[in-house]
Amino acid sequence: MDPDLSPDQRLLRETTERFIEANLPLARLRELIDAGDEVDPSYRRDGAELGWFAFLAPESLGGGSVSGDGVLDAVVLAELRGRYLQPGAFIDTNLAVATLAREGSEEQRTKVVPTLISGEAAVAWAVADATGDWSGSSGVGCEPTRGGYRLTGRKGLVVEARSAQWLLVTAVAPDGLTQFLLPTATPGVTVEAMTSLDLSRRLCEVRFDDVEVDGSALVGTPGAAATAVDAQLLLAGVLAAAETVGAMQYLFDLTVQYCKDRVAFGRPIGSFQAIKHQLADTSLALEMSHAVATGAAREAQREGRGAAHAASMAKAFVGDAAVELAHKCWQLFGGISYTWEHDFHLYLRRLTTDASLYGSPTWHRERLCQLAGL
Amino acid sequence: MDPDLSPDQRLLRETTERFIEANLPLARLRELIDAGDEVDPSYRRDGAELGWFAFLAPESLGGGSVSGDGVLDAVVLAELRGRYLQPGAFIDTNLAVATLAREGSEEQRTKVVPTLISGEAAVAWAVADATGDWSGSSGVGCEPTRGGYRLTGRKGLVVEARSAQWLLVTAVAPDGLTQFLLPTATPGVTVEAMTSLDLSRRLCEVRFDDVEVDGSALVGTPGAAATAVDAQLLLAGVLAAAETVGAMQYLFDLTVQYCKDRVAFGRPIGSFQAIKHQLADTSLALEMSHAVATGAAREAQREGRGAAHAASMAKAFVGDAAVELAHKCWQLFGGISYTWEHDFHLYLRRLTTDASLYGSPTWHRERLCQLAGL
Amino acid sequence: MTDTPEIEEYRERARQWLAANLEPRDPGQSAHGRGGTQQDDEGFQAQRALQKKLYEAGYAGINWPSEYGGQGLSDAHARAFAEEAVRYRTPDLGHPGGTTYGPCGQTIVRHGSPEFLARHVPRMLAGDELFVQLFSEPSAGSDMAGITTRAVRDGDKWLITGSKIWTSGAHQADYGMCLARTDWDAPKHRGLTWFAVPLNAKGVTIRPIREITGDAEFCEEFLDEVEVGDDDVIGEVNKGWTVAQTLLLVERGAGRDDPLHLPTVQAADVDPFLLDLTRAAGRAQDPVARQTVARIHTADWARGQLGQRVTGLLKAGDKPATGVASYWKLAAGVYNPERARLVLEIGQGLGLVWKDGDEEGQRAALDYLNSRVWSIAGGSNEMQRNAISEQVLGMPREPSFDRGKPFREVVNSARQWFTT
Amino acid sequence: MTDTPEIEEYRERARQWLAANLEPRDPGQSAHGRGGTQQDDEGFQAQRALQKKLYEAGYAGINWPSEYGGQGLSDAHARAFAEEAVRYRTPDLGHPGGTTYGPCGQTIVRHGSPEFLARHVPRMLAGDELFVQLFSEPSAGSDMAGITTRAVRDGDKWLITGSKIWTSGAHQADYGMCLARTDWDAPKHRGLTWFAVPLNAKGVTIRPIREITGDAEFCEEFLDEVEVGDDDVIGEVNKGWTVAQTLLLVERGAGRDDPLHLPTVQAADVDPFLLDLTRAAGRAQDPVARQTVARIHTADWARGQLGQRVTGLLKAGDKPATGVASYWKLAAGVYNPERARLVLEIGQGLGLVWKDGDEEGQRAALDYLNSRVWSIAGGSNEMQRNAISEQVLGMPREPSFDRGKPFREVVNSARQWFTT
Repeated sequence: MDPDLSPDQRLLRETTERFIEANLPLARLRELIDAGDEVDPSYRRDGAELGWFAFLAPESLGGGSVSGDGVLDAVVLAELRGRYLQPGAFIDTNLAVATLAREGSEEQRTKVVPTLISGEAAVAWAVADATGDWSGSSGVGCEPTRGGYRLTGRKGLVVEARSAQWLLVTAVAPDGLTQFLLPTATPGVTVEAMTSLDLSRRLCEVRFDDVEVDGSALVGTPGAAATAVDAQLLLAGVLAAAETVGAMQYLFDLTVQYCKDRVAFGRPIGSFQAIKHQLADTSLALEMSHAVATGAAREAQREGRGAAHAASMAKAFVGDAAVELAHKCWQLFGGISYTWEHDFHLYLRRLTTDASLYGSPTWHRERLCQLAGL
Repeated sequence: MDPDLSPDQRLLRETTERFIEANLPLARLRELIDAGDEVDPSYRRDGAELGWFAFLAPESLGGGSVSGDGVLDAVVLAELRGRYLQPGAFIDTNLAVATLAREGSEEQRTKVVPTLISGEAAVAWAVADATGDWSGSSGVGCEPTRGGYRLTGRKGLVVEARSAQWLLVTAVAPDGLTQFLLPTATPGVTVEAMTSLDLSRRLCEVRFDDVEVDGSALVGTPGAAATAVDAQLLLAGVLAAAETVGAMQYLFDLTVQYCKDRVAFGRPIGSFQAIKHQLADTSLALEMSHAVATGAAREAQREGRGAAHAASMAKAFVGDAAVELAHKCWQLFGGISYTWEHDFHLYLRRLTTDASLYGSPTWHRERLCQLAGL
Repeated sequence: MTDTPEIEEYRERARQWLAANLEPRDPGQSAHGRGGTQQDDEGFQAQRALQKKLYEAGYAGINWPSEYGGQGLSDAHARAFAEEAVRYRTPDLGHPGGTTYGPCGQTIVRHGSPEFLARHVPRMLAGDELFVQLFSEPSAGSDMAGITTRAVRDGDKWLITGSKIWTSGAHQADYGMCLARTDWDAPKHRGLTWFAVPLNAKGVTIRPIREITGDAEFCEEFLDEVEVGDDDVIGEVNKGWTVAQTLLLVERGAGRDDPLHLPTVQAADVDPFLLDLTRAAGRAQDPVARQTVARIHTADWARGQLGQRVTGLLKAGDKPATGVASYWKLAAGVYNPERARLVLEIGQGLGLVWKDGDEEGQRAALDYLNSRVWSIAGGSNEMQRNAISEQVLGMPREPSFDRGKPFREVVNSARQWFTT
Repeated sequence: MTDTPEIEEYRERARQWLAANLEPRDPGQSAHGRGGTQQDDEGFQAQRALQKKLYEAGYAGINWPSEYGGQGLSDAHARAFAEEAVRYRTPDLGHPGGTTYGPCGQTIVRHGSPEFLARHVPRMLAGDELFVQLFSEPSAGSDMAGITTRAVRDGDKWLITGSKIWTSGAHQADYGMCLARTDWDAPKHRGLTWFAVPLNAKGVTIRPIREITGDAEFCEEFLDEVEVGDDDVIGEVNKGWTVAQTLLLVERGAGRDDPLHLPTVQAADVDPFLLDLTRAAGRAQDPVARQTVARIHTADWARGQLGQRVTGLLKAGDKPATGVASYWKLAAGVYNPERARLVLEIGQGLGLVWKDGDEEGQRAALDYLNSRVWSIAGGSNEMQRNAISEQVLGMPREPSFDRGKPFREVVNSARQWFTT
């Protein structure tokens, strides 16, 4: 957690934590997983009342932040959502709200955005191809037709598309990146929930079989979506890094406690120097992860010239640190980590998946070099 | 050391170790370093009497191995030479002997090779460019002239070229890789010894300013040297990995003893579990380094279909492990490692340089993928 | 190797008996394997019946002592029969069969009293009594002697209370070979005793453990004042650690060639799954992915080479064998998780998600979830590092805080580490 | 911050004095720095003379006690003078100056007897007596209290014998502030005493240490029955550890804002040397090298961000400050060597070899050789990990094998670790 949170942000955090503990704690999440169910839509609507989808929209559209710094507020939530492995299209809906508020059509701004802010509807961002390219420049192409556009291809790793009402699609048009907002139920669109290493969220494949849309589905100027996509990637990087850090902290706290409680050879295992040093190294990586997640959020908030760099660095650093932390904790838990009933594996699965979603560390490092002009 | 050495090889090892201890132990090497001197040519001639440059030549040319397995014998020597940080163009001369014996001209086979085997002359292989590409395909080009060839360009990281009488040059001709054997003193050739991180050897830059050579300098068929270059790279990889492992073992033994002797907080530092575990991890990496160096040598000896793969893997694995080992030992030695008079830094410098000479780990990994058809 | 005339004759008789009595096996079909645990009760009973058939014909326990129902023949006889039996469907008693004729049975034969052996071993060989180990406990993993399951004297009986874990196939077995603490005032290793506990006894509860992968291969057992007698003791009272050492030796593959099943990869043969995955991810020409592929293959090959080196070092014999063997184990414990991580990195999206039922698709994920078995089970990485450092490199042993002390005191003093 | 009228007046007087008495400094020219150690004797004497000029004018020891030659003024006065003096050439007494007016002087003022202070402090301020620390020993690094230099009673004198190391500028200094063991029957921390040792005394040998880079910045001192008196004791006999703690606090930058000088890198600004090197190595378009460049820049930036976070955590104050500060130190100790290695990897050939005299060319190599200073000096990585684990995460302390025992016994029993 950022030690510099404002009192308002601390309150937001406490309220949301109480909400999650009451509505979707880990025990309830496990029930959903075992039953193969998804969380009830009321969960999203009730979360929305706490402001979950409002922080990045202007007040004129019903949005507004707690602290005046919408990104930092969203980061507070993201960290908590990661901590408790919350499902749902939180990141995508928020970045869609930001993009639609900025450059959506009148209809999108005034009709769609309010339903997103209220939690009535959610958006999944179809941007990556199946092999983890998050630039938007592969997977789905679109060509102009008489009445609008035809979309063809498939996108992978679309987060929670099955429970979303809208898809924000980044497609390649002959003249460049173009974005569309279309209902998940559009004819020709098939959303398939994949089986996943991660059990806490649904990752989907979305197929577009000659999907015909008219011009009203366009977001922004055709062929000129690159700037919007950059902004979305930036937000996604910042929020995803914060979610990951939240989950890392929870898992680490659990592990530290275990090292104090577990006795072997007549001593708590946390008294063995080799274990202590593993914990210290992991703790350093975790503190640095907090630091870069916060640093990237601040850069994003102030829209500094290094904001995109910082988001990519945070996503890359945290992604690597998350998997490393999960493995260190795995080793320290020993045999108990192999049981389904212990929460460890839920975090291992989530953290490992987090590292790749919204761009793997490798992908973001390459992006950083491009941003830096190398 | 390979636990499976034959009695003959053990004898070779003992003899050579005694020779090195008598002629060029670390203390004497330090004197040379401080004085900026090079070892006397008699060192090479005396070493040659022990067979140092004979193992890879057929008996018809005055060569011959101890065990019947020339590569394995050369590896025994290489490991010892690494252990005692010996200077000199051991690897290059040996691989030149092998190439010349196989495809040299009559003159090269019968006039030059015997002087190499006797230690009268040495060869430095000019193959890499200044940025560490060891394929031979950059740095120096050659074009046919009326009387022979004209060589132009520069090669870097040429080991001990200043004390060598011959250069084996891998150059790019219009029709492919072409190799030449020419005297270091050829007009237009400039050998410059560089300052180096490594203090135990001279690494040189060799410039070719419109160097005119006639056809007698050719080694093998013009434009068709790729196979010979592959064979040289294979041998260089095997021997260089063995040299590195020898130096690793010496440094590690020194460190293990230090951890037993050094007392802090009332106990030998080797009794602290964190130190013990660092030593154990390093020991594993060292045993694996021995294992791959030996494995690659055996593949090379039997000319198996995986010989080139194994050489590249050994060079890559050992290169990474060497630098890691040097750093682990560095940390364990603590303050004393910062003194010039402690041998540690000589090994750090050599091991770090070893990792890049004859192809860095990265370079060899890419080569492995090419060999594997990826 | 050629048979002696005696073995040749034995082999010929076995061949005839097998042809007359067992069903032939299709080539490629597994004779043994993990099938046992997957069988329903009826199927498992049929396997027991098949074992009885072998026993009654004199083909069970061929090299076990004849006074306890074995045939008292040589290892060569046993090997000859096994070679012939490969082409037939032999009994598949799953994990309980493995432990009964492996670690449990072989340990019992060496340590059991004549009365115990006479009572149990013939029934083991006949398939009527299958034994599993009740050794590990939730609170005693790496510290194997630190178990707290207790056996308390009650008249001429013992009452056993505690819990055991990581038992394979307990629900199909008849007996648990169970380690319990019988003297709390003795040091850790000196107050332990082994018992044969009937698994259908009152007070025994067996619960399958759902694992990280979702499968349930292992069980957990709860013992609540389970009554056993003096004649159920295996070995001597309070000398159970000696018995345990035999068990561990057999379990760790004493005598086997390659106890850790390390891959021995040829230098030129990159794992095809790895190449396929790299191509499927569209990264065959990506230099970063190529580096990773090369790293993985190099480590795969290096581990095989390490195996050969360790074998050579063991033969040379100038360093303690358990320490040298730890290199193998530690390499598995370190490289398996690293490899699984790198494979996921290459796959990026692939390996994280797959279509339901696509077994190939989920392979990277399953390998990942299983990747720390060797880092933890059978002596964690930390234990191997201690062994290498102390036994091979000669560093001092870890200072001990439980040796020599009454175990009762050890348990209490562990709680004081945070108050002093 | 605006000055009070008193300070304003003081500042004005200082400004006039400076203009009249000191030479102006060219912009960009360093006023202080490591120049002292590089100066020849004559140059160094000139710097001492300059210090005396300041002292005589009342501008040395502005905020030091007036009874010992200081001016007895406030920190604000001292700061005002320093701010004005920035534009002039002030005395550069190199390392000995740094220790005399820093750790040694500040510790002496707090612990010295009035007689000791009266005798030495005015001379220190006048530049006549420069003090260096004689603390570290070849055999006592991380275990700072484990020193074995001994001071033995000889009539009313003390004879000091032992060796000290890692002293900067000892050959230019006048006194060593030297820690010695005066009671071998007391526990480690309780038998230590500080002495002021004249460095030109009989029995003192000063030898420069040639370092890994070939430079000689530090010295080693050998003391062979060096005679000092009771009035050379700093603080109390056998209570030297209390004094040492003050010294360490001052040395570790108590009160300074950024004691470790961690880089605070802007997210958009990649180290230009790194970019130049990558291009010079012809690897700007090599995806593998690009990954490495990105890793380095990410770590550079992340360490700056960590600095901000640690500052925040220290302000929040809910975890012990020394433990929290260890994050900073450990990050330096871990990332500096890693960074230096990665830079060499990018450069491949470059960084390993360069033309004689090409300073830019050897930068990667020199950075590499210096890269473990922070991993080892001032508390090794291992010490920082202990601190984080114990003080922040609440793990138990390392079991101690030397606390409470007579130090004589500690030294003996350390030898028994391999025999028990």
